[in-house]
Amino acid sequence: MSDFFLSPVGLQHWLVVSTALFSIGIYGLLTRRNAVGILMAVELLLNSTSLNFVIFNKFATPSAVDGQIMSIFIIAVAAAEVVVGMAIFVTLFKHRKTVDVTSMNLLKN
Amino acid sequence: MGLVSWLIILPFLTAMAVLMVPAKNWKAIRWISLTGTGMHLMLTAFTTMKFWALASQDIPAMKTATMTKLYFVERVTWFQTLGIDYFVGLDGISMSMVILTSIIIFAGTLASWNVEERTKEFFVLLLTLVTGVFGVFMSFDLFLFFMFYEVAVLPMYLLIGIWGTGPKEYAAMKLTLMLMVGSALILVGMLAVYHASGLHTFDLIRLATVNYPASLQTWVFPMFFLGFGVLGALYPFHTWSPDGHASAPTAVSMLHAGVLMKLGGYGALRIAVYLLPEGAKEWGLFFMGLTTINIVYGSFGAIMQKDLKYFTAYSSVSHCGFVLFGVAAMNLMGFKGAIIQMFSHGIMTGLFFALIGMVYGRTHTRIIPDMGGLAKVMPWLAVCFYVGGMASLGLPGFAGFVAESHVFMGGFFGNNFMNPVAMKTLTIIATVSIVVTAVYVLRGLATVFQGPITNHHFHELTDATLTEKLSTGLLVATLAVVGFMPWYFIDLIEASIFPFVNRLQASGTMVAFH
Amino acid sequence: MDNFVSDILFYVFAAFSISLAMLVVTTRRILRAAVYLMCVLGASAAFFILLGAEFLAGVQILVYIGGIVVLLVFAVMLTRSVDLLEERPTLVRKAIGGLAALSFFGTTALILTSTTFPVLRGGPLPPNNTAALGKKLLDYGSEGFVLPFEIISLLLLTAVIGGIVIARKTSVEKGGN
Amino acid sequence: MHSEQSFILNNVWLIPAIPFLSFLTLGLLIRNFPKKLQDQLSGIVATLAVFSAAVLAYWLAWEYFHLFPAGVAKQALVPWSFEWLRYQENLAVNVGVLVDPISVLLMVVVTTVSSLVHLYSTGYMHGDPGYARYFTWLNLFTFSMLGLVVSPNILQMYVCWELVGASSFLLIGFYFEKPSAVSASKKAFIVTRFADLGFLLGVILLGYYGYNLFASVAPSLHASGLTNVQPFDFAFLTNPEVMNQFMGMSDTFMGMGVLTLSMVLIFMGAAGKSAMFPLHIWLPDAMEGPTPVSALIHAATMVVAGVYLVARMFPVFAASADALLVVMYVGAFTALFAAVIGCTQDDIKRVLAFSTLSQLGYMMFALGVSSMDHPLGYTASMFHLFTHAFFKALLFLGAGALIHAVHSNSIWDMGGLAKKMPVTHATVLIATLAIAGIYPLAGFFSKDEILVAALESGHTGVFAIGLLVAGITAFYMFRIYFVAFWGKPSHHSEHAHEAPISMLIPLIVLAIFTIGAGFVPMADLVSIGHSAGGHHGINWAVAGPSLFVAAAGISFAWFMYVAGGKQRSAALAGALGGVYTTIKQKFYFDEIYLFITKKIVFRFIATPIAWFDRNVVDGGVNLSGWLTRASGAALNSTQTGQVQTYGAWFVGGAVTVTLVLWIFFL
Repeated sequence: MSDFFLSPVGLQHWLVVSTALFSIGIYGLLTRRNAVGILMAVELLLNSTSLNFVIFNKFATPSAVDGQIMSIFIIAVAAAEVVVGMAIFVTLFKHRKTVDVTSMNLLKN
Repeated sequence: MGLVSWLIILPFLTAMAVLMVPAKNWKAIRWISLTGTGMHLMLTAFTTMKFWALASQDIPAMKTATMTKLYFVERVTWFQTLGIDYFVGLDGISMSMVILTSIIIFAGTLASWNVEERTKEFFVLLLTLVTGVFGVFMSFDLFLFFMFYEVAVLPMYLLIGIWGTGPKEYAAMKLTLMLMVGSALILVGMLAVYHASGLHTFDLIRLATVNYPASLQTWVFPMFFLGFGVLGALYPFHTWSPDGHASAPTAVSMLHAGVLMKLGGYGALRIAVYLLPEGAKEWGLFFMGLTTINIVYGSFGAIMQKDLKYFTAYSSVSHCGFVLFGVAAMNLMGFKGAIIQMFSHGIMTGLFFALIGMVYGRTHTRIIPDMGGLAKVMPWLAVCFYVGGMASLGLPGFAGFVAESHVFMGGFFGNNFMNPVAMKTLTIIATVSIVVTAVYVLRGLATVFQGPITNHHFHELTDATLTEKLSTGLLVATLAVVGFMPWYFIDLIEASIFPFVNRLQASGTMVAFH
Repeated sequence: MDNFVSDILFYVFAAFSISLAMLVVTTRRILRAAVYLMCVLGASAAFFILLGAEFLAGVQILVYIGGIVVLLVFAVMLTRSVDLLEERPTLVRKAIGGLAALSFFGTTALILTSTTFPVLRGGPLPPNNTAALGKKLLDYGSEGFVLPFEIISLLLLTAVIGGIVIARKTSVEKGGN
Repeated sequence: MHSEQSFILNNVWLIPAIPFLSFLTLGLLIRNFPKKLQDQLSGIVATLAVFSAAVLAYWLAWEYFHLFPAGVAKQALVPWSFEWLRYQENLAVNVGVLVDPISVLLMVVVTTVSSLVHLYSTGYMHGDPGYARYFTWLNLFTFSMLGLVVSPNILQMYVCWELVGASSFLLIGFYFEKPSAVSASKKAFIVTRFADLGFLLGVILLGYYGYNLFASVAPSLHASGLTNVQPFDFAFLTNPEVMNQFMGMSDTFMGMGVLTLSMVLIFMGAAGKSAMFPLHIWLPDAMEGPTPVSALIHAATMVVAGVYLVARMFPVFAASADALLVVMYVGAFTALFAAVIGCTQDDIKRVLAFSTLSQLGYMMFALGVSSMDHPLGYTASMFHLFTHAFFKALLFLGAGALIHAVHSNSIWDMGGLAKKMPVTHATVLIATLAIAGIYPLAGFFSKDEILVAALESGHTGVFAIGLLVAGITAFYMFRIYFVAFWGKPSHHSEHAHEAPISMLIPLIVLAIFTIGAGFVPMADLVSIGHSAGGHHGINWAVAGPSLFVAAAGISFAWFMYVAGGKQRSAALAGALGGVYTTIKQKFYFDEIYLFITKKIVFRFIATPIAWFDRNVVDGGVNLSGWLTRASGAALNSTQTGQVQTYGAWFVGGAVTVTLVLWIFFL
């Protein structure tokens, strides 16, 4: 483990950071009760993913830009997702006066 | 289209004709059904005569045959890539079962003369079911067989669930699920045989030309036998039968106990024993033991029953035990006895359920201790009941005796690959049932029909109507004819049984349980 | 030396970003979470710069921080979650979430650190990569991404329209009532 | 020896067929007529049918015994047979007609008694609502019994055996509204059915070994002219060569050779039908049936089927000495046992039933003491069967006339009937003297012959029992005679009057038979084994004591019931105390059987099985259903409907899969 911190920053360091962000996102996704909070956690996940793309772009194929393009797409999809998500939440709120996801269990039974 | 196809399709055409009639014309519907089944009965009689002339002549030639000889074969390729054919025909076993079914459905139609709730749907389903049964008995392509088998099993769920009495949904569900488990086993066995043969065909006759490896037979045979055994009320998979029979409407009970349960014994013989003689040899004694339990256990179970239908259902468990016992005895007399028992039990139990329906329609109770002295007011029904009872306790002069004596002889005579001492012991245990049967039949019937009339309402009850007399009379006459003139029946089936025995003898010399 | 500086920066931003991300998912005030999220995304932009993807950093700031987070803030306000203290997640929830996150992190990190990636070690991105990016994005050759680009733009459009429709539909019904 | 010329010898099948046709006519045709026509026709048709069968039977007897007069070895003919049931090759049942001395004898007995009973019944059953039904069943019985008698093979015998059992069941339960009749009919059927289980196993056993021997024996059988013979045929089973091979078999079961075993099993069937101890319990209860039925079925014909079966299989029984010993002991014990009970019963029909048991025991032990070398007992047994049929039928019909007159079965309700019913009195007296063994009535000769056979065989104990039973028989028969005819009239018997003519004619005819039957030269007609011929005169060394004990029995009965009135017998009963009660309660056998069936079979076998099936086996089925539902329900709780829970599962699953893949595949 100490090797890891002593060695110069490389691919694996980057990936560990991105994984850490992703894990935090997962935590938020699973524990948040406010739907908007969950959406934020999803943003963390997406962000970490897009970071990954760029990392691999730099370390694997520095001469190409494909990873960055993927990141752009992710950002765009994230934008779309937030728009739709927000719309749903607003509607939901109108109906049920709450965005607490624990009270949303229509899937059950 | 040949004779056999007509035999299969006629009930279906009748069902279609019934569909055409508006539901409110329920009188027309039952007349159409009666005409259809009556025509079927006549067609069956005609076929039987033609068949008898051919088959009884073949008896000497078939004595050494190892392959079943089919008559009136029709064959059309259906799915070439999978090797599925529309392959139907008749041999003696099929023929006897077709006669049985034809008689039962005719009598059953007469017995359901008073179904007034959704008459149309009832008859459509009933006739569809019978189509499936005929299909099973006459198809010699495994796939076709299985397809018809499912056609026969599934309408039962609706028939019991809609027109039944008591905890009908529970009974229907239980029956269907247990039979489905059975058919799942059969399907697995079928596919195993299909792949092991490497012939890319479901043709039963061609599949039988392959010598399957003993290791395969060892596990496929019990699958087939158990799968069919569930339908044939093999202990301990019989418990759907009391509940199912008790809840089903009259005609359905008749068909179910009379015919559908026979599919079990039929399949066990036709498919399990025929295709897998090695497995049969290995497992014969095991299943003989199970069926001995069936026979004795069912008859003891019947003694204490209070409900007439449960009473009959337990006696069915005992009698169907004889069928599978005969099959498991693995010799000529056993097989013959099994088939005669299928026929005789089919008629007998059909008679019982018809009569129970008629008695219930009058007294509105099926509880044995609640009845008494009914012979006074309904002599015809009482006589028929006693005939059925006497037939079921194996009184000579009725088909039951012919069957049971064959089965006992078969079990006692044994064969050259199963432990003779064990077979004899099991047979002796099984014979005890003839006494127990006498006990429960006489106890039950005496309570219902004899003694003083216990309920003053019963004084106003009437005897059988004309349709009821026709229905029960036909069944009684069949029992007596087969019982008094068994040689006709034996000539009909014997030629087709030799191959089963010869195949067992011809297959390897593996000896199990010695 | 350059490497050293960038390494220091990496660790600084990593620490900043991870701690803020933790705040994002744990704070009980949703509006604060949005602000923390903004910071995390900003740190990511810094990461992009460190990695040499300057254009992407720009996009990150403009679209993510400027657009998405603002949208989120709207969402917070529209659902009146501003002054709402979110209920604490139950201990079970926390345990499950923590376990899932930790196990994920542990597994992934374990795999990542014990795998030897057959890649170069930190070669710099070409300086003109923004131009290359633009070209590639709009190139309709076999290497180009014009079709996904178009699809994404359609998706965005759909999302915008859809967002409006979903959010509006019920209010119309409500108004109808 | 050409039977071709004789019509009747070639068409013996007519004898059973006529009652059968009449049964069908009655059952299928006449039963559908209006009630009045039904009643008019059924009695006439049934009676005529049986009478014509009787005429044919006499014709047959005449022809047959002329074909094989005294001194000529009597052949067993099978003039007519066909394959009825083919089990497998060399194992078929050829239904046919066997004509040999004992079958001819039995045909004569059955048709005679049956036709007289039919005639009697037209009077006795007059006005009964089940009149037509009664004659239908009676014809069915006659057919079955004749079929049994003429069976050339053991399986046909079994078939007819069951059929007579069924018709007996139907006739005992004729008054089906009477609970006692219903339970008696059930009891009769079930007890005999239990015995028939032994019979069936014996048949299967014989069939099995017969079949196995068949291949080796068949050539020599064919050579000796026995073609078309099957393992079930008596001709096969009693063939000396077959028996030799059979005896040589080393197979044993529970220490018994297969031959002995199968014979004991067959005897079990015979004992059930002939109501031998301990299967006797059904016969006294069977008296619930109409009295003519008791006379025909439960005295003269059906109950002797067991004796007939043993006689029919006699060579095989003789080959197994042990089986014959069983026959002898069971017979002797039953004779004594039933006679003792007979002394205490009050119901006239029950006394007669116990006397039937006792006399059947006589016939059985007569067979038991004989062998192929000393076949006197065989002849004697058949002789006694012959004479007993007449005097016992007469006694029952006489009893029927009495019951008809006083409407009660109890002998104490009769009394003083000698004057009111002179014809009945005279005929019953003849029969009572006959059964007591008084010279020159029929019973004397046959009983004497049995006692001679017992003495000559060396079984002195059995002889002593026979002698004792003769005395007891005389006592209890005269007990009922004295009480019924000379006792103090009761209010029941005050208005008694003589029976109608249709009932009296059979009584008179049977009385004539009872007087004359003893003079039939039975030894010339029926014999078996090696010392054929040799007409036995009366052996006064035996007849003397037997006449003496009979006279003693009669005197004692007179002493107790005429001279002493009711008080003396009551005093004796009181003095005997518990012994008397035990005997009166028939040694509590009914109670023992009830205990076994009700308590043990029903409560400890049937009820647990029913419970087990509903709860354990079906419980297993329901359990599997419940498990499916329960596991569904358990999984259902994981389906919270919340995406986050699913997400947690998803992450967990993904991690697990990754780890597994990484650990095992990388």
